[in-house]
Amino acid sequence: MTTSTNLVYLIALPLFSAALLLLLGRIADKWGHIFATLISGSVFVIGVAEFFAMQDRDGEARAATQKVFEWISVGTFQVDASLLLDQLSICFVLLISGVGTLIHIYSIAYMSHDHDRRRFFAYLNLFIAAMLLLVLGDSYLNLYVGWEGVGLASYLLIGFWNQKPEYATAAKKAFVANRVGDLGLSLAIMIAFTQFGTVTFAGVKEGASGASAGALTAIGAMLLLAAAGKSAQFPLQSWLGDAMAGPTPVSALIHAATMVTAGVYLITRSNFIFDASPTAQLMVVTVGAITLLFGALIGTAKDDIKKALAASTMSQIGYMILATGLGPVGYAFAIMHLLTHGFFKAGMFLGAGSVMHGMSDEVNMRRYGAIGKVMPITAATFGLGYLAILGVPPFAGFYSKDKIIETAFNAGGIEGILLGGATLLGAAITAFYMTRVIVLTFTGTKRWDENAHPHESPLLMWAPMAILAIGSVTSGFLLNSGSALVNWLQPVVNERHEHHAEEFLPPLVVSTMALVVVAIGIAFAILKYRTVSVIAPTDVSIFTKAARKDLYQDSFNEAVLMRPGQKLTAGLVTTDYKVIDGLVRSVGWIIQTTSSALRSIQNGYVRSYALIMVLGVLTLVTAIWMVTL
Amino acid sequence: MSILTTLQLLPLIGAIVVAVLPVGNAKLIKQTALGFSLLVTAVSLFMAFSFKTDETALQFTETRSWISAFNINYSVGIDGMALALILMTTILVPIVFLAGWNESENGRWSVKVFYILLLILETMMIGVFAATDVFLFYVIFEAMLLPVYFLIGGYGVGERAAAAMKFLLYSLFGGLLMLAALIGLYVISTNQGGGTFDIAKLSELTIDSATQNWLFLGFFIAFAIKAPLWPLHTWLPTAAKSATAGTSTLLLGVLDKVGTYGMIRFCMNFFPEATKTFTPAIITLAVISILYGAFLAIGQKEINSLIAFTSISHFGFITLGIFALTSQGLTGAIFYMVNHGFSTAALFLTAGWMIKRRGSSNIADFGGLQRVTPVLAWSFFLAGMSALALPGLSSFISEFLVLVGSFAKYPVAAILGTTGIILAALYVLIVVQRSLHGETPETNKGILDLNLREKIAIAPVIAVLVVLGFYPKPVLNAINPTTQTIMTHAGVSDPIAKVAK
Amino acid sequence: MLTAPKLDYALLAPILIILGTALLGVIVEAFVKQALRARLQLVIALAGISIALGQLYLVRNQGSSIAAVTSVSIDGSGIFIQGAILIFAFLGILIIADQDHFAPQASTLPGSIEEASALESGKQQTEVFPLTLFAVSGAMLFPIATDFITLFVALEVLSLPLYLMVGLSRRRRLLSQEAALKYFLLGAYSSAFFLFGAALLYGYSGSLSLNGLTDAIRGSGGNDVFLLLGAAFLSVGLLFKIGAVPFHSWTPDVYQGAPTPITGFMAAATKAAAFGATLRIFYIGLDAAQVSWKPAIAGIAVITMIFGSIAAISQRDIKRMLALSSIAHTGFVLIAVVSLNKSALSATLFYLVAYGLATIGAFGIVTLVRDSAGEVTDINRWVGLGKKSPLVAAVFSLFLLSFAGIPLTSGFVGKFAIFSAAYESGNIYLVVAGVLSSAIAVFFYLRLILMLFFAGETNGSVSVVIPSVLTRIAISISAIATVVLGLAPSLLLDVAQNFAYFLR
Amino acid sequence: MDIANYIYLSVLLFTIGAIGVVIRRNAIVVFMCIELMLNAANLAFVTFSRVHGNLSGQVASFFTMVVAACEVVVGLAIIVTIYRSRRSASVDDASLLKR
Repeated sequence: MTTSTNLVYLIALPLFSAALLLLLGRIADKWGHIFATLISGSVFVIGVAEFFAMQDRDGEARAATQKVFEWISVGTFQVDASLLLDQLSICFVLLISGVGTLIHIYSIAYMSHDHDRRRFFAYLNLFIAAMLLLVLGDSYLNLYVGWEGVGLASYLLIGFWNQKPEYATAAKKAFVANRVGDLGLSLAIMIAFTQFGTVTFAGVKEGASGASAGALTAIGAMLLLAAAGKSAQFPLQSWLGDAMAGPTPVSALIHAATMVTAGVYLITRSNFIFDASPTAQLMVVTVGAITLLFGALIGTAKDDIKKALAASTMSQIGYMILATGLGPVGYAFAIMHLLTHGFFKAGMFLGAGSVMHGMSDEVNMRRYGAIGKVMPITAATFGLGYLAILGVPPFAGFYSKDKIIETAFNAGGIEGILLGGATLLGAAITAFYMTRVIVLTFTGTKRWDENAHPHESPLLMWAPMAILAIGSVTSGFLLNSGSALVNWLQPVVNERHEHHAEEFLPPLVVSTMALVVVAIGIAFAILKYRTVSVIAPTDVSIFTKAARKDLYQDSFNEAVLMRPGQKLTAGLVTTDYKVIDGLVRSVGWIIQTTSSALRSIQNGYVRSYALIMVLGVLTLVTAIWMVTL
Repeated sequence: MSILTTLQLLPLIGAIVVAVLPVGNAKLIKQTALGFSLLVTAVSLFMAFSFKTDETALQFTETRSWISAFNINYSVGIDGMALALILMTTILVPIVFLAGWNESENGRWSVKVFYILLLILETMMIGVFAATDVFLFYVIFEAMLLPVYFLIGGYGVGERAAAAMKFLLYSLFGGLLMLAALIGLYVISTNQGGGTFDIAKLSELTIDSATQNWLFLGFFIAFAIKAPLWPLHTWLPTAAKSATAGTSTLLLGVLDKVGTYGMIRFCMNFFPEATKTFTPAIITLAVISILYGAFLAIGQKEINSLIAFTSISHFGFITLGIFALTSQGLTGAIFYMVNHGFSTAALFLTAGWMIKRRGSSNIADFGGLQRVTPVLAWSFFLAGMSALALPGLSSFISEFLVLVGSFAKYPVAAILGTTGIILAALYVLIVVQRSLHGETPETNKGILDLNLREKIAIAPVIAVLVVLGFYPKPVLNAINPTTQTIMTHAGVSDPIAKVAK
Repeated sequence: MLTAPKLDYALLAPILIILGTALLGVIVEAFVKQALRARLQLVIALAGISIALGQLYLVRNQGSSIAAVTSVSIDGSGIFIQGAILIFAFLGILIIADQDHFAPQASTLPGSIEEASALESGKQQTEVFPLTLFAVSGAMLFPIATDFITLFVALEVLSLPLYLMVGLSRRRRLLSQEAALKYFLLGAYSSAFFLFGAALLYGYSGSLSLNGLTDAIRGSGGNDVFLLLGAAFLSVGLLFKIGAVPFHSWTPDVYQGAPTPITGFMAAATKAAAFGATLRIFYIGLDAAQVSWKPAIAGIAVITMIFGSIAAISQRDIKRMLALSSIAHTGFVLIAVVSLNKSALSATLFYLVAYGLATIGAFGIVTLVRDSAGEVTDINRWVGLGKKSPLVAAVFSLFLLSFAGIPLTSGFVGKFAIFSAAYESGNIYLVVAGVLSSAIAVFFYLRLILMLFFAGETNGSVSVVIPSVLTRIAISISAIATVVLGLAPSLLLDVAQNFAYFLR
Repeated sequence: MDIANYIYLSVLLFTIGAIGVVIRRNAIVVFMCIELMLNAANLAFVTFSRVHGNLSGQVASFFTMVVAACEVVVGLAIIVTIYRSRRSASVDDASLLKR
């Protein structure tokens, strides 16, 4: 371990810039976006510098820590505000600050007409600070702060145009769904503390080997719940589609490249828990497999370009989660896919944003068509991303996705076949829906209004797209050459280089199978979307209907959680008034009534007063008599 | 004379000074009151800086005989817990003055009476935490109800008289039970070598378990009414609905803390055995409070009662932390008290401004405020975030400590309590969405944003929440010795991690 | 050869002074001319009380059980209660001095021409002053009397003037006379019980003195039928005077019907005197037989507290409400009677003073709230008084808070002292009952405060008269005492502790 | 004659008086019943005096007589006043003060 003094700036700079921009208010309108972009850029520069510094160090010394201050110290519960930059976190730091900076630049142009651009940039920097804290924290609790921090930033950005009620609702939904995940993270931390007496990654790792299987599974399950919330995995995935209410750069940065992949980070970071608990791993792969198909299926029916991409994101993260559940071999591939995905998905989102920018914020792909001709650069960068996500060699996805498919098959037995099958099927559907997006948007006949005047976006927008496109093309190859990433991450994810039982299928076969199913998917899509109607057809198959409705997840939530919840709330409100307060009031009523009754005894007649006295005397005598005898 | 006595006398002198000022000169009265309250803040800060956090003994003690017949003394002294709560009080009071600069003007009585009542209340609020004589504590505990009663009844809105009455009846009922228990305790001390009301001496009595149980209940019910624990909570929403924002702030922020403070200071200290006996039941009630308060908060249509119900939920957390009896739980609970004070202050004050501007407290009447009043909206939003314990704000630390501390001993309770964070997100975000987001209706377009005075009032509250969120150490350091003393006295220690390092 | 019994005149002087002053008052009433009479009566009465008080102060530490052979025992409690009664009398007289409350000529027919002319000509009879003093002398004798004859005589000397005073009201005379009749009949009825009880006890012990009674009980074991019946009947007379349930029925009617200044004086002084006697009889006369009577009296204490508190809630007349409140307070003090220890005794002494002062003050304030037809006692018409006359309402609220036992008032300290004495004696259930009934009682006191201050419309026809200087002094003294005894109860509590003893 | 009989008589008289107060309406009669009760007590005093062989009881009965006489004075005054005002001596008519 190396001690560093610079790490804190990674977080402090964006955080303070965000605070500054928010506090200064309108005064900073003129220069806020530039300032924020510069800050983001400088964070990237620090990140790169740290990366190179890290490379210069060897083995154990590569990881750097910095204790900023003593945060919480109560009894044995000791948590420092400490940062840890190791091989895993540096990947994220670079991704976040790199893609983040590109998106800052893009947003300068994209948001140029927005009255509140400064606020937007403040939120972006707030997000970057929180996200960096998430990946840099050296303990679960520090991670948790970042975890909720990105949730907040995401909430603010989804609801950036919260004057539209449905946008505000989407933001709220995202926050609440995330909170369900946070519940998992909280509980995981509590269990960890009770088990190990510490919540630092190092401490938990040290203790994990001695803990009971039950405890580890519980922690693992709770961490998975957390990951599911943040990474839009089944069953908490429903918020992501609605989250597209945010400005498109946000969708690119937060809801595609970085924040939603935090779950993958969390599981990878907690590899020592999952590696020790096969049950937890099984849960992880199950969730991953379900989500990757779930997302893919939803993607096939979405007409809103951003929602289609969001579904794709969900699905791709499903791949990553699945990979993390496959044990030590999977982590590196999950991270690799995460990084490549960061490039191509961000690129595609920015492309989508560019199209919307040109099309006066139209998002319905059925109203696009033949945009490739008027927006060549956008089409090209988007196309490169498309090839990457499909896994066409030598584009990035080919390296990262095929590895996951391969590893899934290699899990062995029925499990291997099921998981492998799922990933292959996912790849096919991915090919279908991505082709659909391309066909609907860039090729075919133009279906846009006369009023729309699509045009290529300005340099500030296309340059970041181009850079990301380059990443989409090259990143896979670079990360994979000589198992660069696998080796780099080895100290963190602890792969012991054991030889896996046996390869279920040789890599070549897997790649071929993958390409074949992808080709089928493409072909199917092209055939199906030779002609496109502007109005979405209603006489569609039951599957399409289901996919359009997000496979009824929202309806399910509404029926099972929301409605009963509302009933419960209403019921409790009534109970509170009628029963609890009612009891108190009835005590009052009883006393009042008794009082009135007593009052009527006082009838004003001397004789009855005397009678009461006589009765009193008799009672008194009897009482004394009885006590004495 | 101890600095604590000075601290209590200052607001009282302030009240007297205000009393002799001319009734007509509202501005002078307000300025004088504010001046005195700021002076109190300064003195209390001075006291805080001279407080030694490494000592477990009470500090700044002073004892004078008061009612010799019963060996009752005016005796004061503070430990870390009391210091934290006193500081919270002295900081909140000037903020309340500043925030509610005009709320005294539509009352039944003059501005002058309002400030006299508030200053007297401040004296009592300091005294109640400083008292180390149970009788003195009790007297203030009961007497401080009256200023609040008159503040609600005289300056509140809506069904203020009924609300004031309900508040007072509930509290007095609890107080009387406590009186019975208090007398019991005194008589027991008389039988064991000299009647006393000194907290330290009383905590060393040996009491048989049956008696302990009864006395414990006497104290506990009083405190459970004060820091409303389900099902003794129904007075709070009514009171909050009718009181002015400032009164609500002090009522929920400070006065109700006396309940949870009392649970720690008296229930646990005097009756360790009974504490253990009742812990399961109390933990259950605490969890019910957490969830029940949250659900009811979600179901409220009126902003002040919503805040009240969130507080019920939060008091559930505090109680859970206290009775978990682990150092995290206890420290968390004490820290929670402080945070809740500021957090509720932020909520009530911002909500109060919203209500004042809109002329209605129905959530449905708001909407779109983010666009017209960004600063107000932000303040309200941050207050809400604090209520849902967002990490980075101080309430997160305390809530988490409470949960982590109770999880070790009462996992089920802690898990149920943790689900409260989802409900918290709902109740905060729903009100935030309804009041701040969406299109701005015509009725709300003319609403003005915060003026400088209001900004100055809210800024320190938010600053405290943020600063303590990042750097809670000074407060935690002050509280930790208290926690340790209590745990040692109760004879419990933290559960040991299953997998030793 | 008969020798005259030796009397310790110094110790008896306070009573004798009051009696003498009363007689002087009668003479003044007969011979001094109309114009001077009222003022002279007032001066004489106040002077007499002051001198008596001074004399009492001088002899305060010289207890003696043979001051008048064995008839009286002038001891700590006796002196303390005598002092309290004198103070109540002083304050009472100050309020009584406002002759507007009294019928100019009580013998005239209500609504008759004679009455009208007496009113017009200002022919105000002032017999109320000597009557008060006679009552005071009886009240002073009652708590120190140690034989049944003296007790009975004192009881009657205390009661007879009061019966008359109750009927003296200037307004609503029918009610006033009715109150007098009820008070008289029921009072005489209870006296008969008292006397018969005394006869039975005499039959049991062969002695009229309390000491003789104790000796007899100690000797025999104390389950003789005469003893038990006698104790029960004797208690009836006492319980009637203090207004304990079920011998309370007269209280609301009489409190309501009597002229308000008399109500205040009566509530404070009678209660103090009767409790003084009750304590003495139970503490030194019947204590040996406590097993027999304690549960019954404790039961009465509980019923009395709860009855008073509950019944007061639905009252619409302020004087009736205060009457029922006084019944509840009787219950509290009865707790001390059954506690039978020194702390209970000193607690009672304190309580009686605190309660008495607040009561005189409270009724004093009732005298101020009037409309054209005189005092307004309908609670609903007190609504909004706080707006109209904040000071009066505030002081009244202070008394109410003291009755309710809110801390920082004298009432709280009294209640605390009594409860702790009860707890000490092991009667924890009485403490619980006391606490619960306090909780109920708090409700109507607070509701009244609420009506004074918070209720909506003010009542136009009701006004607060500007109190005369004397009334103002009386109310002020009561209010100040209520606060001071709440803040620094040691001032009186220590005294009460020193005086809390009985001489046999 | 057995001395107990005097006691029985006294108790009987007292009971008659006590019941009379409850059942009779005329204030004068009610008052007379009370006097009867007092005299029952007197009888008891005198009897017991005899039993115990001391004079205290007899002295007590003298005192009682005197006091009873005073009571009559006061009582009649009140009753007469009431009668003059109401033209009725029925105690049931005087029932304005209630509840």
